[in-house]
Amino acid sequence: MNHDQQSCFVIEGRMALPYQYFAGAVGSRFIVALRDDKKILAVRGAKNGTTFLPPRQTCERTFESLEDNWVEVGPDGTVTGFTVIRYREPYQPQEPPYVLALIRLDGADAPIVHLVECGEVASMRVGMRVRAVFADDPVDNILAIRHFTEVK
Amino acid sequence: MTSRVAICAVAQTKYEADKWDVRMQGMVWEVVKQVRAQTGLDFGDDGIEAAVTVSDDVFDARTISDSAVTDVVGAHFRGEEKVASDGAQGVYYAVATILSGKHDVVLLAGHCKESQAASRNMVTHLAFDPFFTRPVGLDYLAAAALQADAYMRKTGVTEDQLADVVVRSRQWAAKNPVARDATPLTRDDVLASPMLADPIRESFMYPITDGAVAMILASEERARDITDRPVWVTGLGNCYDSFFLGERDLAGNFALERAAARAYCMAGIKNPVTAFDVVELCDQCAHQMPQWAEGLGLCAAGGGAVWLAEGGPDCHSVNRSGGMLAGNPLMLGGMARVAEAVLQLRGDAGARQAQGAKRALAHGCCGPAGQLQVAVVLEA
Amino acid sequence: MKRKRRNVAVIGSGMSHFSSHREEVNQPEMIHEAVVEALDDAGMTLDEVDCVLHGNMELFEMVHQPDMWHAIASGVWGKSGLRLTTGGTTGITLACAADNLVASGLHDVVLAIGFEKLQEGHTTGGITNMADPLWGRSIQTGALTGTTAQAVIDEFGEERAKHAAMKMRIIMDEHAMLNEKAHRRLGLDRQFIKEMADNSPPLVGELRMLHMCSQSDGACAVVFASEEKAEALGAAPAWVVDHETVHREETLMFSPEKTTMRVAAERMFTRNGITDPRRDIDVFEMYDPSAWWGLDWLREFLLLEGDEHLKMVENDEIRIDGAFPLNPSGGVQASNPIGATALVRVAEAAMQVRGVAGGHQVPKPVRRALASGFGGTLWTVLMLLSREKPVLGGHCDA
Amino acid sequence: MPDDKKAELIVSRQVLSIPQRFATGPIMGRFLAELLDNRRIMAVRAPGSRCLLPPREVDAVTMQEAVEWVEVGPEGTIRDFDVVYYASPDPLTGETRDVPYIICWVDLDGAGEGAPLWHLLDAPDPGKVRCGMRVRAVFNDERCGCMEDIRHFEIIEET
Repeated sequence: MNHDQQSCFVIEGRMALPYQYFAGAVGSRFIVALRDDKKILAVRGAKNGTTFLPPRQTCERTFESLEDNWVEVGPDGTVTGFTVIRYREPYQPQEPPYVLALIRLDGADAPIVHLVECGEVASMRVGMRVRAVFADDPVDNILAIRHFTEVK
Repeated sequence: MTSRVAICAVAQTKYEADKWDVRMQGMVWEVVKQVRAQTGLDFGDDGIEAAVTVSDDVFDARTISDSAVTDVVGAHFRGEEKVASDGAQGVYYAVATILSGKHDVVLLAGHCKESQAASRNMVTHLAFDPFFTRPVGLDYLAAAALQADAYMRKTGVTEDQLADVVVRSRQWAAKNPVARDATPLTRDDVLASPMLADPIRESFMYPITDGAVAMILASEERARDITDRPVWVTGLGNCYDSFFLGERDLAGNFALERAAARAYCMAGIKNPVTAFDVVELCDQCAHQMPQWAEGLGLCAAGGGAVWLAEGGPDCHSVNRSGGMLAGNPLMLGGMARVAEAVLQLRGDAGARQAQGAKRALAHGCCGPAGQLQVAVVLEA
Repeated sequence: MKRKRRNVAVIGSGMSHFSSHREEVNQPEMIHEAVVEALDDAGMTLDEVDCVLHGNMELFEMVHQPDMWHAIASGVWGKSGLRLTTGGTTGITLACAADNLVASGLHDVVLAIGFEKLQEGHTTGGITNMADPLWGRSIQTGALTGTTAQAVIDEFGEERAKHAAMKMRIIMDEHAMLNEKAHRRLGLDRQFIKEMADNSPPLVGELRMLHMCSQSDGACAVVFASEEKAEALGAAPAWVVDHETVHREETLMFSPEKTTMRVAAERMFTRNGITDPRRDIDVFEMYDPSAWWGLDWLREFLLLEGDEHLKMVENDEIRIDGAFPLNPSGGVQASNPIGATALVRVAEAAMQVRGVAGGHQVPKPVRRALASGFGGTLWTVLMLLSREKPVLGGHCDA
Repeated sequence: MPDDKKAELIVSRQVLSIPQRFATGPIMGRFLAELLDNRRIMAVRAPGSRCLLPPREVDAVTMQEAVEWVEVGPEGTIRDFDVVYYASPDPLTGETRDVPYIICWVDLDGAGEGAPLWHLLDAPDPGKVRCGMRVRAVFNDERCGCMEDIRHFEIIEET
């Protein structure tokens, strides 16, 4: 812009507001089972037998209701893809570097994104068999699984 | 389309890392002034009848962020509707308002100031749901990394090839006066840049950018009065994929193939490989250059590595602007692509001009790893 | 409209359950309720939808580009879509966009979805965030203001003004009692008008808690279809005749000669040959964020002068069985999921035209219905719907 | 699964916060600098048009750039006011203000009627505030180049 920069300055501020998110009945049932019983629950559609994880009320493609047909999946699964997070942000679940992977739990149709603790990140590979490690303290979200670790 | 819509004027600010000396309103006014000057149009029933704006409340840290720019887009006691998505979606909607018969002349103006937030990742992190995907720290960068990992494993695209995509982007950006980053880089420079999220290095990712874009769109009847070089929007398509990354074919192009098919059907394009003189695609990340090229049908599905090896980007005149890798703000990636395509088709692209360009393809995308895809066909 | 290319009809609508507490559903699940009901109402399946529009205010729930997450239940997967937001007017902007998209020929069936889950954020804080961070944000108090109340009091005297505003509030509540979807159904008793006007806790000036709209969680979905598609489905639709958007500058401070409400109404009525809106329009769903604004804007929208609008309230003309039914749904004072609210106005107006409003169906025949949206810095959007199919090209300016 | 567990509905409460750098641009920048350095309230206007206050780049009515600076106030007349009884958090700080407080729109002397300034009013008895009252801007001694450098407006006592 063609103007006098001497009049310009920058004011440090923030956007900050309180929020409260609700997981809903279906999400809550999943989280409570994870937190209290260390069980990973998914929902299975009747139309084509797809097992959805995270669980949800409905299939986005067929709109069939899914919420009543609960099945247990995992705790073991297979890594189908991964990245090593090396940049830092305040919302990250742990100090970088850490592995964020797509993990298909046994019994589920599609992978979820979660953390893998594997010692050296260089040892990560697709196809690795991993197992859920549950958090010691109660956590009310997907981090009730603290991370996955390699099954030797 | 039974009738056509023309883009009659485009203007872009210089894209910069930190426009610390201008409010978002100032950025928008700069480009609005330019498109008014290009067309001589004033606001009102005989001129610019209404505005479509593009912005995002979280990036602007402001509810109803279009209320901040109502003044500068001339919408005081007129219509202004905000598309809160990639700017190519703004083009989509502006075209619809004209094709419907509602308006003849519409101002489209988008802005995004990525430098305002402490980090772009803090903004895109908030696109994830609070219970399943936010807690593990996902943001658009992490999503792009998972996509890049999947895409490179599937197609065999190498890190060297991606480095060459970045080198090429800088070469073209040097010929684009509005490009944010035209510093020349060698392959070694690129490969020396720090790894952000494997396999994405810092230089593989589009830089933090501030800027604004404006266009004037008009009905076929009005366009002829406004400019002797109208650029016609002859095809449009968009499509959404699934939200959860694990439920998508991250290495594939489900949404883009459908978006492109819709646009090509409308424009009567049978073979996209030979259809375009210029292609501008939204490579927010280097691996997306070959991936989106597959999705747009410039090469076979899964053929991205071969396409790169055979000089596909030059053969198809892809991203002579430098592309998204040279720096556009997230919300305006597709809109800047459309703007560049217009400049090419008008013969106004200067040192990066593709001689005699008659038909162009512009691409936009939005959401984690391109969940929403947009294709726009433009013709001189 | 100048020369609308294709006729567009509202053929179905749906609303989620509206409440201040929707802990049992997450955001996409709540949206899904509205979408399923709208498709059922239209008698179609998801496969027949070409394009899905989405709108709300991001800072109310602090979800960036929420159309992405909501794709798991909005029906947009594999389809075209667009996200539009314009503050409180968002819902009716979506309706205008759906009309434009179908009329343009780009799509035959467009599903518009407005939503808000206000319980998940801080509504007044979220609205306050619309003020410029450098000058207004530390001063604004959301959408709460008592200046309109004071202006009405100054013009008509305290007793008459306060009585009319509370009467307006009570009529809205009487209507809400007829609408099982309405969020707040209070059962207010007319014989205590004065007590309520005096005793409801004050928010700002003479704007009291009872005058103000609710804070609701909810979603609304409306199906817009081309003439061909609408007629193939058989049922009588509500045709979109016209729409008008009037925004204004960033600040609220400058008072131009006319309000956006009056300007929008003048343009809409002139284009469509409406010379006496009270006669030519059979029902009006107004975005009335408070009883004071609803009262004041009645005069603006109907292009009235003097105290005509007060008389309409005092004489019960605006009741569902009156000469000019206003908000038979109970309006925004009853239910206000902000991003959905203005789309609810369109849905309700269309239901009246289609004759499917059930317990709150206006008893007289409804040929034409008007819906309004309010948002931003006193912005207005109007949409006119009719039972009779518009003649294309028949609504030219000139 | 036991029924009592089905009943628990999970909620996640959090404050979401993103640090921001708000650019003033040259116009708002000068306005704020004048408050800071000179305790002066400056408005802008396009040639021949109304004042804009706070100053902005463009006059929305004429679509002309506002390039002329005009000193206004510090005294003025109350155009309108609101007595606020509802406490809400300031989204810039997260802090909630004590109620009641008064916000006012002041037609500053020299600004005409198109540009009332929006600010806080300090009045001992909110019940006695009336439109048309004369008020004066009170500046803080410690200023930072922000709108709050004007602490509030106060009513000028009639003598």
